[in-house]
Amino acid sequence: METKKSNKIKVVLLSSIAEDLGWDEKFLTIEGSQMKVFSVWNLINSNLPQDNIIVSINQEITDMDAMINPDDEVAFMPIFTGG
Amino acid sequence: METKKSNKIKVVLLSSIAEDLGWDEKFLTIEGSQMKVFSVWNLINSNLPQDNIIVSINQEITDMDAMINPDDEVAFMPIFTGG
Amino acid sequence: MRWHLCQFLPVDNLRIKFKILEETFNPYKEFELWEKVNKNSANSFFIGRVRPSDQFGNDLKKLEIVHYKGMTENYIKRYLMKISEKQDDLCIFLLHRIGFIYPNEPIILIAVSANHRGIANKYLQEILEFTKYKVPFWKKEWTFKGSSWVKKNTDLGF
Amino acid sequence: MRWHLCQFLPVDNLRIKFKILEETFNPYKEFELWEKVNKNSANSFFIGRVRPSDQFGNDLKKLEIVHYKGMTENYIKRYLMKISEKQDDLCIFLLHRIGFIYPNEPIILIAVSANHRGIANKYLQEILEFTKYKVPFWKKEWTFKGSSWVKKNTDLGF
Repeated sequence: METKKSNKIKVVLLSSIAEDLGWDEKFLTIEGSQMKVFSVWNLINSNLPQDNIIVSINQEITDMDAMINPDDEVAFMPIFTGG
Repeated sequence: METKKSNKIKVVLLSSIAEDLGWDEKFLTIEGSQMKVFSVWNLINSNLPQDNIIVSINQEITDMDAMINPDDEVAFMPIFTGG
Repeated sequence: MRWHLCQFLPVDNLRIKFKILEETFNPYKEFELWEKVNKNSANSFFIGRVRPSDQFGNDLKKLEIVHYKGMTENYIKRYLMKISEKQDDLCIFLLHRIGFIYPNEPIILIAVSANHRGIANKYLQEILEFTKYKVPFWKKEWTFKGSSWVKKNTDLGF
Repeated sequence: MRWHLCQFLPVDNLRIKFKILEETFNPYKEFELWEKVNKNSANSFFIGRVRPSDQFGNDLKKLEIVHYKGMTENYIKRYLMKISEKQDDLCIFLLHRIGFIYPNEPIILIAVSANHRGIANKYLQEILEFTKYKVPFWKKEWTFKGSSWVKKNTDLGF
């Protein structure tokens, strides 16, 4: 009766972060039902400093301690540098 | 050898003052070589209140105590009301 | 009442320009022509238009603006030159109507360009306040019933 | 890199409008079209253009602006709606470029109209600062030698 729940999240990188890591979109399988943003960052990060990184879940700004659920979109971006 | 000196001044009224007194430009003959702006105002004024009147001699703002010389242009105007 | 011809007074160079006009104008055409020779990274503009009602809330038929020929021009010219000495990347364009102006027609256009947005916006506002309070211009409102001189300036709206 | 289509997003009604564009535009035509349906007595405008040099003083070949599709639009939309609830006589038009933009081409256009000049100028400046600091936009400068991401915002110029 239940639709099988996805255990994937979408990870989006923007601007210099996408360029530094060499990709801008990836789907990751998460263990369990939730995961901290910080753990995703550790998982994908090569060796970028964590300071001044803006984080969003489903396009709303949040922080590294927030929890990600399956099907969420999490994004990592540098500070905005305007128009 | 000397050109005869004029003993006339030009009086200019602007905006509501011109409308209230019914004229906007007049030449007046002055007694002696100088005259106070205030005396000109008394000379021409019917019964307008003196407050908030801006005065200029030769198109530079001054006050009622300034002296007018022959050939000067003296003007009386209400406060500026912009564009 | 004294009537004046359309005037175009470039001051010194291309950086400062102002006109006192007796006819209506298209502000966008004026901006575009001006910016062709004054392209800067920050460009601020203002257009003031005649309100549809007078100071008492009646329907306005037309607005009349009177200036003191000679003095008005000199005051504007001196002020704009003073500003442009303070700030050397500024280009300024000021256009002001006199005579009869109908509801919605433009009364004033100001354009200021600079290398930085803060500078362009700051001087645009200064010039606008200057034209409201420090320049010999007077306003008369004509309704369908009569006319009356405006006694004080419109406020900023706060 | 993600590429996005030209977007036109009227928010709710005629009073707020913004576009994110991938092609260059004529700001004066945009202003004129917009003001046809948004005539107010006080109209403030801003045009930001690409500077001819990069942050290090080298000749600039082009500027690249990237946004986060969806999030950028939502942030702008929410912000403009919040402003227009505070101030009920405001009409706002914001146009922002993304993609490659060449020296002197317009990046941003802002138009704000209101019943009073103070209000129009105030919100124009607020919206301009908002787009500089609070909206997901990133800038990369391309010179003839290479490219680099801009690390911080341009200042006001004071």
